[in-house]
Amino acid sequence: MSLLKPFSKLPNINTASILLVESEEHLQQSLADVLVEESSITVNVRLAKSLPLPKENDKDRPRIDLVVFIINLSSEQSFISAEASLKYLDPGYFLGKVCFMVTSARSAAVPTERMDAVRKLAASLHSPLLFAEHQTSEGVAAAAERLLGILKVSAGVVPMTTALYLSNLTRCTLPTDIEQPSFD
Amino acid sequence: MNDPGKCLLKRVIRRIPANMLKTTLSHWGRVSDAQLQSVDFTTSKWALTEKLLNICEENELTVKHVTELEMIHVIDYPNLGMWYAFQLFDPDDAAPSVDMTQFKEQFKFHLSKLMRNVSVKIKKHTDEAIWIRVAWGDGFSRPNHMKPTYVVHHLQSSYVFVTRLTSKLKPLLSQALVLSTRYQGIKDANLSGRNLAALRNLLMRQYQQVFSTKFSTPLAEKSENISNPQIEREQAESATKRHQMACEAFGDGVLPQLQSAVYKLETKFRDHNNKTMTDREEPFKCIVKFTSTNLLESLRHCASSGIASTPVTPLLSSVPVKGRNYFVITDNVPGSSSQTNRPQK
Amino acid sequence: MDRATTSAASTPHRSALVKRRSKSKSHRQSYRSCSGGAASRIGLTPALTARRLNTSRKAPKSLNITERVNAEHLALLVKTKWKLCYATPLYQFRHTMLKSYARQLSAFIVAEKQRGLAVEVEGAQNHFRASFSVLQGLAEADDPETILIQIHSKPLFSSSEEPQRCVWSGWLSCINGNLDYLHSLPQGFTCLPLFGSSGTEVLTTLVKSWCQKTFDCSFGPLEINYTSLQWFMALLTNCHTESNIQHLKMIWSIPVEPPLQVAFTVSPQDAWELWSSVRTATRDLADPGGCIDFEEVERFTQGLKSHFYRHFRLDLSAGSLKEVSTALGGASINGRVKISNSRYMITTLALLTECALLKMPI
Amino acid sequence: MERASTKGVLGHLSLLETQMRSCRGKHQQLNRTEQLKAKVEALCVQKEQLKVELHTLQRLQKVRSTLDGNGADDEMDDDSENADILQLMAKCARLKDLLHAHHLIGGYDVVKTRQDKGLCITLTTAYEGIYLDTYHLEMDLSPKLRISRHDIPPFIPLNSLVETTTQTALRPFLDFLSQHLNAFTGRKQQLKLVKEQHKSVEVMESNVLCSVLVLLVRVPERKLPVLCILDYTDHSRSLPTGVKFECDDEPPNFEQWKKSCRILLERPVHKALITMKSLGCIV
Repeated sequence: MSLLKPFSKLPNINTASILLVESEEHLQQSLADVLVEESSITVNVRLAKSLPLPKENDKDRPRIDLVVFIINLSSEQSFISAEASLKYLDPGYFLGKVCFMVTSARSAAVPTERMDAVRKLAASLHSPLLFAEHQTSEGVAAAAERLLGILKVSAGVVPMTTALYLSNLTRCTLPTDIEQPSFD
Repeated sequence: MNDPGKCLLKRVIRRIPANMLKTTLSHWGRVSDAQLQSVDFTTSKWALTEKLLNICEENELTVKHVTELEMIHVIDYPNLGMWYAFQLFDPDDAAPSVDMTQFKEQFKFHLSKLMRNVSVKIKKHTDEAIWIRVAWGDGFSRPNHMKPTYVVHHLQSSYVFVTRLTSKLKPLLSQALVLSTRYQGIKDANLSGRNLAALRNLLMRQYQQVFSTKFSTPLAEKSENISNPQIEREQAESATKRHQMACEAFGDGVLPQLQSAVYKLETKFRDHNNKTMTDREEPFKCIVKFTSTNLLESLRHCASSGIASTPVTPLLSSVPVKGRNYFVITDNVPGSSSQTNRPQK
Repeated sequence: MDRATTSAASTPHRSALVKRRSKSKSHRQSYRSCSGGAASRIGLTPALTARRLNTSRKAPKSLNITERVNAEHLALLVKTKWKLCYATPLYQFRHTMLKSYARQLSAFIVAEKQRGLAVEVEGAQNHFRASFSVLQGLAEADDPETILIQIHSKPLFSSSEEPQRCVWSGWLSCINGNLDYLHSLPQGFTCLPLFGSSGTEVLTTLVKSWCQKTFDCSFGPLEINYTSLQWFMALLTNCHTESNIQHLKMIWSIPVEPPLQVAFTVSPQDAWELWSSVRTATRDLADPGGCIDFEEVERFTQGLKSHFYRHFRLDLSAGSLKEVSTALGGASINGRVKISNSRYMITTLALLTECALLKMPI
Repeated sequence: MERASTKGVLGHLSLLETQMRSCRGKHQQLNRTEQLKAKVEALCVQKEQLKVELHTLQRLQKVRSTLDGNGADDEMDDDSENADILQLMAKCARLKDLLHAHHLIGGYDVVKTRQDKGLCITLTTAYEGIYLDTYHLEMDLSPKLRISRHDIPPFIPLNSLVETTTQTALRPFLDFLSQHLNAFTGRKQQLKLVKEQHKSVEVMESNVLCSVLVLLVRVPERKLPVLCILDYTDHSRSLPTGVKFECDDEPPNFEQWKKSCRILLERPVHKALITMKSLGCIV
């Protein structure tokens, strides 16, 4: 089983590469277009529908500094396919090099149980959970800005901080009473 | 002009869009150019109708002439309801040589034999399509021109398209069609939709199908072109394979506009984690109806985006392949292909 | 607003209940302080944020409420398709002052009309009369009685003796709402969270703005999300043994270009047999009144989806469920509901009340 | 980028962010030399591959020459184990050339599809040296030879063609089908040319299969209108099988009509009309 390893390759200077995993393959494209405009470091963006990644382009794939799972809450399959992709990641990634991005969280049609499931998953993996608004360009720009912040840290270009340290601050936590039986 | 003629004319004028009214009337040829000039087409439809009514009175036009006008309009704007496709089968040897005049006489002769007062108007359109307008009158009353049936047929092609036909009158029309085209029988082609051209293109295969040919032209690549070297799609190859299979199943480019497909499923329930239902004898009866503004393009996008798995299941791909959008699926035929399959594959 | 202080002031005769709750509250406080989680810093009041739809509920008993509810009201409830909204608790609402509310609302509508607000309903209507009445027989134990609001009017040029037609009707109700929440409300507040309306949008907004002014409450659209729709499907299918549901119809929408809609209609007997096959063995099927829990509901939907997938190789969970309907009633995601059989009125309204209560601001 | 609609702290925050982003957007020049080095490397690899291919082709040519001229193949026995591979490759190359030849003479191409479980046949039709429509036929090989998909119009009786030719013999069926399609395209093209070149001749009637053609021609004397009816009952040929003339009053001279009939039977209709005009049979 081809595990994606965080430290299997040498990083090249002043570049950071990010892997966006989204089964709808919709938001990841617009995010990528914004991310590559970043000028302070060269950002390589790899887009994938799900993991595992095909072996043939293993050799020319740069070292991935951050893996982002984009989950669209309005479709059940989006969460299931993201969860299924997790087992193809080397445990080393879960030290601050994985983050979850959720879209259409505000749409009322989304059942709260699905939101809880994503929150529990992110909390159990100690990784941050970001919310994005994917329909407007401002929403995409803001989401890209947040990802860029985490990417720079996990690529090690930000002095005095590491991915693990940042993830401790930003990791998703569960409200304590979520476990309690609801209502009567 | 009698009353039916008047109200038919009112309805036709109301239906023809204002900007098309002048050309349609000149195309009709029953109104002289001078009279056409005298009509001010910018006024309200109500005033226009009154003016045209007077002109028709002047030219002593009868309801028959007005039906010609309606026919010209319907040929330009055919999508005024649901069109149903029928298929003639087992042609006898004289069928290939039936020509327009023969067909016209035979059809009128047979139909009037089957039902006394019925008014039939047959017109050949430039694209070799024969348009038939039938106004039915039951036993005693005169033909009702307000509820005509329209029939479109290409000679020597075995397909007939019908709209606004009541089930009571269907056997009469079928009989007349069979006798006048010298085929043995006619049956429902299980294809219906609101867009006549789409049904015809689908059955006459006049849309861009995709085959893997020796010099395969590159398929219209999906919208995003990754110009930026820094963005790399990991599973690009499997995405193009999915897109290729989707186009092979449903066709490329703009597809005929079907609105819906209906599947009547009467197959056994099979689910590995539900033993009780799987052992059940009787079939699990349900009806699935897909609807969209352009069904074939929606299904193609399902396949290319991976929502529907590829290769596409024969149930979905047989809509374009067999030119049908109504299926009854049962278990007795292996691979649950449709039970009422037609002799012509 | 720390909840602990106000609840003590609730009416004395429920003291037994109060004692039980205070013990569990202290336990929760201790647990929260030791975890020191980020939650406490952000000031979430834990008790209410965790409210989720019940994960198990009683199966709908076919209650013959025809003699409890007056026939004319019941007929109205059954034949109309209602648009749902949630309403926050009403302040100083008195069931005794319905007459004056009716007068105030009529005056309000006529005043709005004078101010040129387009109020015409199928042609100019000049004379509006609102009426408030209590819809007896629906409320359960502690629920406040349901209120029915109707607006009658006469077309402008109609003769005087022509009867006034009902152009708009709506109701505010609470059917076995959550006792904790009802009791936690401070004095003077009545909780009627579920608001159903049918009639022109203009009149609906008028009634809402009048309520907001008079009872200092606020309204909002009540969507029925995927979980509630699944509950609807299971509850309605479960009633098949008593009254025939004739069909179980689901409408899914698939996010493709152009958007695709799938209408999946299952024959009643097959739907019921699938439903009873997923009920866990422990339930004896003979007693349909037993408790249903959400795993069974999910297995039921999963069974339907896998049957669909086996034929079309298309996973419905990539799309979203938009509408569920049977002969006994149906619900759609944008908050439209039709209850076409009075026997299951109570259960349906109870489920909807629960959805509405979830929307209550803390 | 001023937006009045966002009020409050969050709106202001994102406003500041967008301003900050737009001011630092200068584009950084990618390192030029790295690009060139990568290109050089790729070219070397390609050169290597081409050399190997050339070598195998030469060996193949040698084997083909021995295979065709079945000359002495003793010098091949030194590396016998890739001798049979080369034999196979030679056979395969020959088959490919045959298929290519078929393509050139307007026959058809055959391509394997769906991991060799299917065949896709492309039938190109041409008339008077111009390539016109191409039709495709996808057939399943597994269980038995069956047409799974095609884009041949329904008035070409595909099923009766399949039944008449035996199931296994694919080539005669394809030849027969290709003949039918070419005839149909030929008739359609002739009709198009008649409409373009002969304004004086009016096409009264034809049908989708172009198996019936009714023309209105004028006889020079007194511009008498004459109906000329051409029947193409044999759908595998693009020449009519029967020609009839209908005229209101009796035809002026019978001899000329017989000559016109013969011309119409032997020559494509648009050319026949030209000769009839030059002979003065029609205007």
